[in-house]
Amino acid sequence: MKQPAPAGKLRARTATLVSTRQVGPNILQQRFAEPVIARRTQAGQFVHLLPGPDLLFRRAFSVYATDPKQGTFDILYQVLGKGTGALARQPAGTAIDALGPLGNRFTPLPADCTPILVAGGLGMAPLRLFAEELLSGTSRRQESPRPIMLLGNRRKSQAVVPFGLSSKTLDVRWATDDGSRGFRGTVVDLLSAMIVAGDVTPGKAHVYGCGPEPMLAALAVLCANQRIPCELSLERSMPCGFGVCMGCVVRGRDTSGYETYHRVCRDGPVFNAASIAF
Amino acid sequence: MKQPAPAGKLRARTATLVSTRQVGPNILQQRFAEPVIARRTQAGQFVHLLPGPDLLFRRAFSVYATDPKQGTFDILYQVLGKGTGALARQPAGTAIDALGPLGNRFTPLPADCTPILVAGGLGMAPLRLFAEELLSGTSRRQESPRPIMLLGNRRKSQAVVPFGLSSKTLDVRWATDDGSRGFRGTVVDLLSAMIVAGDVTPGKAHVYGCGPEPMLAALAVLCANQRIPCELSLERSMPCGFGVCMGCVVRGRDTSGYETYHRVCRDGPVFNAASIAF
Amino acid sequence: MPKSTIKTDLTITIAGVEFATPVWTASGTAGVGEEIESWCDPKRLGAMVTKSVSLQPRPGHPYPRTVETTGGMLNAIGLQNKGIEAFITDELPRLRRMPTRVVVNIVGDDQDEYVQLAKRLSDEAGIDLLELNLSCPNVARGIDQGSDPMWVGECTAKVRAATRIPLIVKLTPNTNDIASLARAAADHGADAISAINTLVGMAVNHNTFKPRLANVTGGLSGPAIKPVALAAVYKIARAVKIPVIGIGGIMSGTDAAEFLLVGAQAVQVGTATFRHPDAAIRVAEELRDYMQEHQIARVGDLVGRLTL
Amino acid sequence: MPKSTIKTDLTITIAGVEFATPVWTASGTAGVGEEIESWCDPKRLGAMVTKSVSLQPRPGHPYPRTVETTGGMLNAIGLQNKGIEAFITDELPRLRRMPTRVVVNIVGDDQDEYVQLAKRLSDEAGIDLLELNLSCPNVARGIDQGSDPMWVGECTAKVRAATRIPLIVKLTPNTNDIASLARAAADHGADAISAINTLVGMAVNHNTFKPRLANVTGGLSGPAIKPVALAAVYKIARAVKIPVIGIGGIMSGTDAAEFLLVGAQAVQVGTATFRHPDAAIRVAEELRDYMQEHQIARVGDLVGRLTL
Ligand SMILES: Cc1cc2nc3c(=O)[nH]c(=O)nc-3n(C[C@H](O)[C@H](O)[C@H](O)COP(=O)(O)OP(=O)(O)OC[C@H]3O[C@@H](n4cnc5c(N)ncnc54)[C@H](O)[C@@H]3O)c2cc1C
Ligand SMILES: Cc1cc2nc3c(=O)[nH]c(=O)nc-3n(C[C@H](O)[C@H](O)[C@H](O)COP(=O)(O)OP(=O)(O)OC[C@H]3O[C@@H](n4cnc5c(N)ncnc54)[C@H](O)[C@@H]3O)c2cc1C
Ligand SMILES: Cc1cc2nc3c(=O)[nH]c(=O)nc-3n(C[C@H](O)[C@H](O)[C@H](O)COP(=O)(O)O)c2cc1C
Ligand SMILES: Cc1cc2nc3c(=O)[nH]c(=O)nc-3n(C[C@H](O)[C@H](O)[C@H](O)COP(=O)(O)O)c2cc1C
Ligand code: FES
Ligand code: FES
Repeated sequence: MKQPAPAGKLRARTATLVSTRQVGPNILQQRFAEPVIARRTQAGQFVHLLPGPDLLFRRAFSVYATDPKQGTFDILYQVLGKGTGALARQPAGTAIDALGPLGNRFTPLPADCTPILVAGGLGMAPLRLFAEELLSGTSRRQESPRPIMLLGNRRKSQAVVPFGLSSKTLDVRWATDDGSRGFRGTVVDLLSAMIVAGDVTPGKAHVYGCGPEPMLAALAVLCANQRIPCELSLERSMPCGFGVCMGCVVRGRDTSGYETYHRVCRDGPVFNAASIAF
Repeated sequence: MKQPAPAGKLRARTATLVSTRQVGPNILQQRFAEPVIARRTQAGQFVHLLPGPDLLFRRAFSVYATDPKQGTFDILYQVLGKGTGALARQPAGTAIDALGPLGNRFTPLPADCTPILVAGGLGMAPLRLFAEELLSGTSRRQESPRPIMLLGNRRKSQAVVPFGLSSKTLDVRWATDDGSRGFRGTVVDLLSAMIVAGDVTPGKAHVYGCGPEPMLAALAVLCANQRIPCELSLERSMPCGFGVCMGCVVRGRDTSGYETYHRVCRDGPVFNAASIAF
Repeated sequence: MPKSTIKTDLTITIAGVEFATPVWTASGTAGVGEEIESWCDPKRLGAMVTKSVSLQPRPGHPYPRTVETTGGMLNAIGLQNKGIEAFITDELPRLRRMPTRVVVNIVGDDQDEYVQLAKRLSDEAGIDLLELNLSCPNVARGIDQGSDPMWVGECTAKVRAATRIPLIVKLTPNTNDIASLARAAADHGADAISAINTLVGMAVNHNTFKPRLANVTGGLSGPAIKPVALAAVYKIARAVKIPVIGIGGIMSGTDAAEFLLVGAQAVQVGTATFRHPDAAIRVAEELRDYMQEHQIARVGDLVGRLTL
Repeated sequence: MPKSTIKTDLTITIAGVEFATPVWTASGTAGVGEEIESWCDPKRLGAMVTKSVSLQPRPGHPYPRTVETTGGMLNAIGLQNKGIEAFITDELPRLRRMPTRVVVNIVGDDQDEYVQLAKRLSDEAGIDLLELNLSCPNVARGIDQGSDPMWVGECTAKVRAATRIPLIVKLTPNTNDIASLARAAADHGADAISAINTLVGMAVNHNTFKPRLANVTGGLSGPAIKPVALAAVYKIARAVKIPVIGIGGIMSGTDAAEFLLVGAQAVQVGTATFRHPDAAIRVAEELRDYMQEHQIARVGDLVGRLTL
């Protein structure tokens, strides 16, 4: 799942903030103009942004949407701390130093499989882009089964509707911890229920997950038990984002089954669930 | 010249930025609303402002003007580095954490003496307030001689006209290094020329100076030679501004003539020129 | 955050002395009491720690004495002070009347000077603790002495023998093994350890090619050094049984809490006071809020609560 | 600023090896060449210094391994690397082809391991210098050894005897006397000194009561430590005659200039690379601008120019 060696030199790019939209409680969708990132990004990849001059480190954001024609890309985030706080305060027109696209992508799947995209909270961001890829046929033929997207949140109030997707072509189902929207329970519980109900045929499904780590760990166990191939997109604090600091590691197994630390920024962020030791 | 012990507890105040006016090349006059500072400040005293949350230290500014009725005070500064840069960027309405008024004041003088205010560049700021005090009679009786203000600058383009003073009651004279406005030479040269010309009678004059240190040192020498009483307002980098860090020192002599370090923030900023060892 | 659901108790006891809060001022950053008193109510300070006092008056270093650096500052004040006799005459009477604990910080050129200072102060009433500054990096030889465990042990023992006032030994971080210094002090009679003093540092004006401090090198303090201070306190607290007082870059109540979690019984606030004259009181209030939030009633319950 | 009035020469020579610029990458902050090569043209780097290589593979410490602190960062990577044999097979061939100088940084548990590493690398072509990391604070005993001048001298002497590749000895700042460490290395055959490595530090999550690093303590780097690094380089440069390579918090060309002014012949850029992958090249370009502005033709003319 290594990212192919980049053709030519990489360099930091200047992404211009186009717009900031509030799409949930403290949750923003921001659009940036930067044609190369807009054109090159594949679902699962991230951008590494310098939110302001006073911060030492960049912050990583999954690319949520791209518009290669307009030359823009979007991110989706919750305002949490210094980095997101600084980004949130920038006015439209601000030039943001951006590295990207970085990391690898979700792997396109065999044509006869149903892709099941399992998102916990804002883990929805890269999966939304993947859904779009699947639907637009970049990664998948037209006659393939309809992708399913499971969206989990604590409460209905926190549920962000994925931007610009049509539920006609995508089977979207919701889960909330308190049952305030859709299934009551976690998305992993929902997937489990769907398997039990026969809605999902393990041999004919492929799972893609992104969200909080406990959710991903549960998803990995479920998929391993059901023998469903599963790819997960992980998150780590990322000082560099391009593989030199060894800070962003996750414990896993190498191809020979040896325990090793993978770098999430460069060996991932998308991993085969079986290669991760949660 | 010690500041009298404050009656009651001191505390940081919230000064609201009212307006920012550009009055010269990179030179700003800012007005803040804070009634207590507006009312209490006497000429020579300064405010210690926290220009923004990311800076460790405050920056000191001489109070340039006050309007006790409106409850505002003004400062005058050149945008130089981090602190002034941050202040300059603040929009009107910003709440700035302010300590003040701090430090001592220029001493009111015997009624029959001509006050000569000698300013180098933005050293004009506290002297403008002092001129106003002199003219309004707070420090001086109506029948006293007309105060003289000497304003020195490199070039005409850098010369800031003191805000809101009438040249009817104040004898303002200019000096520039290149002769582009007024006398050609420094303000100290100008004062020297005035003494030679008999415009100033040493026994009947009092000098008040503020500006770059080499200028103050020259002024101190001239006044000592001519036996003109002289008070100088000094500047130092000031971590605390209220006397605890011992960072802002100037070498001088104590009352018994012993060499010692004075704290500019608390023993000054206004000193009898004779007590400073330049 | 729920409003005051529990009653919080910030008092702590060190060397038999009770302190209203575990947040004190740090030596050299709150003068000798006079200036700070106008800005913060002494009753709300855990203790007032004086600027270092020496046997003879010291003029201090020339200006410039301070530089702002990224996240911190350098100082090379040079221990300017009027000497012990002037301190006793001019400052101590007012300090004694302040409704807070008084910690007098002393500094000497050699062990004998520390002994003389301690003896001289033993004659005076109103001193709750002595703090031995064995760590000021600005004065020649200061570093070498204070970073030698043997010297620290000897000096502590001699001062211990010379006075009945409880002793805090303040340590330098300019060492490879601060725990050994702490052990030496504890083994020779110190009642408490305080750490850290400043790290040796330097700044250069690249336009003038000159050092930014007249003394060339100085001491680094402020938030930049908080990680170094936390590691030092953590190591000391595991090395000795006597109380540890944490110092270094404390700007907020949560900073103070972090020091308590790694094992400090109290903290001192230094550089932060330059930014906010009442910083020590603010830190104590924020610490109280933090205790409320975490439903911790007694501040002592935070001490050493770090979970590994 | 006038446009290119003078021709600037950034080349420097250390231990007989010429470097295109005095700005190198720092060990552990630019990987083993592969990753950084896509972001900056190696021809424009003074040298590429590899992450520390050990005899046996090391897994490194668990996550979390880094924390952002005020003005800096902590790391506890735990020297993760594939070991010398994998390094020679997998990394060295590409490094060797890179059009820049290659400095291989080695780390051992004891003197014998350093000797074995140096011997093993002596068989390989394409290594311009070895850098001995005697200073990593994250590995048990690392500190104690590297802050003992005797041990540093012995280790340097043994490695010196084992290889003909020029040696840089990289020193720890976790000491009271870095000049003695430098003298020990210089007296026992080091060709150059590099300093500083990271300061021991720690961070605590006050909400979870847990250390923010899995390894509890880590190494502090970044702009926060620049003053400490400058003081160290200043002292070392006055203590030894061999070249000094300055490291610590360098983010810009003027930062680099400050290190040269206090006596460094070259600098390494570490943490800054995480922010800007091409930081070392930017620093070199800014240094060139600075030389233009000050009309300094040869970068060597800046070295030690500090005016006291
Ligand atoms: C590959 C990758 C993709 C990412 N994509 C997104 C995305 O699409 N949307 C998004 O909102 N964030 C995303 N993140 C997380 C993002 O990079 C920031 O770490 C996070 O937004 C917090 O940044 P901050 O500067 O605001 O918080 P900080 O000031 O760094 O920290 C504030 C608080 O947030 C906590 N925190 C720090 N990092 C994280 C984290 N990774 N997750 C949760 N809490 C954290 C801290 O412990 C602290 O309590 C991604 C991270 C990675 C590695
Ligand atoms: C009592 C007192 C009164 C003052 N009154 C005024 C005033 O009325 N108007 C005004 O503009 N400034 C005044 N100052 C200076 C002011 O406090 C700031 O130091 C100055 O504006 C630079 O701040 P900065 O944060 O922008 O620069 P910094 O980021 O601190 O430094 C930027 C550059 O300015 C230089 N610099 C720093 N301090 C000074 C200084 N004191 N004088 C000149 N250069 C300096 C630095 O060396 C550096 O090169 C006063 C200082 C004192 C102590
Ligand atoms: C300007 C200044 C002066 C200081 N003077 C002394 C002193 O006289 N004696 C002493 O023991 N420590 C002195 N210190 C060290 C502080 O007490 C404290 O240990 C150090 O600054 C770290 O804490 P901080 O980061 O909160 O400032 C001084 C520190 C500063 C910044
Ligand atoms: C993440 C990280 C990993 C490091 N790994 C090593 C290492 O393997 N070997 C080494 O000698 N120094 C290592 N260092 C220290 C740096 O080379 C450098 O000495 C230090 O970070 C100070 O420079 P800086 O402030 O520019 O980062 C590492 C530093 C960081 C931040
Ligand atoms: S963030 Fe640096 S290696 Fe991944
Ligand atoms: S600025 Fe601190 S004593 Fe004057």
